[in-house]
Amino acid sequence: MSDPRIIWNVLLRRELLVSLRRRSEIANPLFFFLIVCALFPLGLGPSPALLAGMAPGILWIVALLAVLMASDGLFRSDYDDGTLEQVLLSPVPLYVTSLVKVLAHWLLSGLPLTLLSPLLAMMLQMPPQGIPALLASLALGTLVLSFIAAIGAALTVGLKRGGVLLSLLVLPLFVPALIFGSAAVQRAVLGMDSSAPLALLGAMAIMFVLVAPLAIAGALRVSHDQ
Amino acid sequence: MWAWFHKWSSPRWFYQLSGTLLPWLAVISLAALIVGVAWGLMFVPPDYKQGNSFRIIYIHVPAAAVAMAGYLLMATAGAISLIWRIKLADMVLKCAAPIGAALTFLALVTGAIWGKPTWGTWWVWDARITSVLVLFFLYIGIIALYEAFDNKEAAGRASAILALVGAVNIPIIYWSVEWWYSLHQPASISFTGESSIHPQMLRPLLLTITGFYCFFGWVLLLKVRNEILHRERSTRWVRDLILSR
Amino acid sequence: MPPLLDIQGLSYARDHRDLARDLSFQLEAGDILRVEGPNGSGKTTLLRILAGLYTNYEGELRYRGESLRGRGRLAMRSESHFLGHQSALKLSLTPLENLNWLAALNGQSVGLDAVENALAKVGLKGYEDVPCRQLSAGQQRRVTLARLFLVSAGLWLLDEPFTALDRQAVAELEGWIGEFAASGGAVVLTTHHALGQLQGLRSLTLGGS
Amino acid sequence: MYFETVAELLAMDGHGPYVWAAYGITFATLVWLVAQPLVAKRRQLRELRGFLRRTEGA
Repeated sequence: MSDPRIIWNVLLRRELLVSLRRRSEIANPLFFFLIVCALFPLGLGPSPALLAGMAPGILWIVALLAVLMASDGLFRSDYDDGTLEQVLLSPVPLYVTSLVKVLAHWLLSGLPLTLLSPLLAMMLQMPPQGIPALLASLALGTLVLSFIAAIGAALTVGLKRGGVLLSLLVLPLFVPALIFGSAAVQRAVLGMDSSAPLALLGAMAIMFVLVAPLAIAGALRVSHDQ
Repeated sequence: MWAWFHKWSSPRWFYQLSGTLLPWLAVISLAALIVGVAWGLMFVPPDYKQGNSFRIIYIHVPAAAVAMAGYLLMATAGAISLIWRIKLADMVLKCAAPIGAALTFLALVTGAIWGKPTWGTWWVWDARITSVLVLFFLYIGIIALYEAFDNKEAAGRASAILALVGAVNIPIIYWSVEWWYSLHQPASISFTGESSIHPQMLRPLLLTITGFYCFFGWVLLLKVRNEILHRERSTRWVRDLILSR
Repeated sequence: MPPLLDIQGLSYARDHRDLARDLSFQLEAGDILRVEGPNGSGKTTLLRILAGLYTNYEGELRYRGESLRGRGRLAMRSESHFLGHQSALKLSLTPLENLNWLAALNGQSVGLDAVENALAKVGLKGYEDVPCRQLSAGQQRRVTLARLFLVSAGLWLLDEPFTALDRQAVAELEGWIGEFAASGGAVVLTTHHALGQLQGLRSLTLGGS
Repeated sequence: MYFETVAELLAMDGHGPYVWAAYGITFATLVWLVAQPLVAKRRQLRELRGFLRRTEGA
């Protein structure tokens, strides 16, 4: 076994390379985020007061759905071309490879969503003082959501029609992240201190980053063991 | 110790054991339910604040409590089937899911009906009812995942993992919903406040809760026994059992 | 010294159909075991069981004396290659990137020259940086086979390795398998292709019981 | 008995419909929960007998 750091870099580099080679896969969740956020004023009416009040909730719910959409085929392409089988056969623990896979996926989906969110906040008339909290809550929140969605993606990797099923499995588990995330932004918008919900979100992020790969590894083994 | 554990997990041994347990569970659950409901409906005076609609508590609270316990039982059975590959635990997981989902549905329906006379709306975004709603979604997720697999053994193991992930998240979900509820609604009206009901009126509740727990056990055993017969159909003891019927 | 692979009383089934009952065999360095049998007789499943992918079996399987359900599996994983039906390649990546990743998966970091040698061995010298999507099916299969020479292993588990290979590549692969067995490696493979007289070749027939 | 007459029991000072609706739905669901495995068992026994006769006969 050679130096683990090199192994980690090669594994991470491969995941980033595969995603970067398919630009559209990175851009699609961002466009989804943009378009769906634009739907709300069309549906609810453009009045700034109304939109400003709902902006934190809208931004967080749409970001959540974007993460869900981006996570659907997370393991499927590796499952179809046989590379996932090699990962299962590898002496490198499946916990580590799963962790690398989801982190790389978050870097190219959750993080860009977070960086795009201030633009949409303005579009939804959200007061600017809420933007720092929005960035912080989405950065931590998308991390939590990506790891939860990855568990669902691993459970449904072997199934042909995973999409709708994936949302059924993971949306209930998104509830705490949504509650703390949008609350943090709402408080910041009202000028109140939002460190409590952000701290809770941070704690959840640490927990899921450490624990979710165990469930992902178990789920990937199940889908291959038939 | 291992022999005992192994014996306990053999479907045949469990089939015989459950055979003796079934009548007791059935009798206790029916008795407890009938007496508890009659007592709660007819003999207990109405609540001074909510009037007679509070009587729904005698079925709403047990349904929610047993539904939650059912999920934790499912997660435990899932863990056992994943770690020790015991078929019986996999069957318990598969059979408990629909019962739990039905009880969660009951808790939601009775909660909604209770909300109408008390707060004028069919759906109250109360902390406990919202948590039960999320629990209902968790159950639906388990059942949907189980049905999605053709290979039933993989289905059992995948559902076991989801049940464990769900069970770990339930405290977080329940606590975050409580936090969310206190954020938007100072606890003026809420189911959680029913402890304001006179203790003397809560006595029938103990009976109906016992009744619901035994009822859950009764239906679970019935379903698991069917599952055992199905999965062990090519064994000798099932053949003798069938032909001797 | 315990045998490389010691299989005792292996029985397994798929979809309630018994594929093997009480199967026992050993595998030593230098052996080439060809698994034969009609389609659906459980050849692929046997390889997946040996590789540790499929665990729904009864029987005692040992790799160098350690049980495959325990420590033996990890030891075997770092000392063996499993080639399945699929290419195990990312078509958007180049052979260099794919092989680098596969080596890292095996817990080894390999230099550029090791990759070049492996590709040269399978006759793909100079194709290091051509995205696999632009290679022909036969060439892609060669990149998959290059992995066998990139990271040294004591055991090859090959599932239908001759599929999608032209006649010249088939002859080459046959030679490589012979060379590998002669140098002390062990091979378990399934194929419909009539293998020539390879030294150390034995066959195991499944199904039809 | 808190209520004097059956009519009073049914009306429950106006909350009757809600209380009885809730209990009615609960009763129906619990009956279905018990009936379903019992019916399934009878059908399963018939299927298993057929299965056994086929495998026994073969």
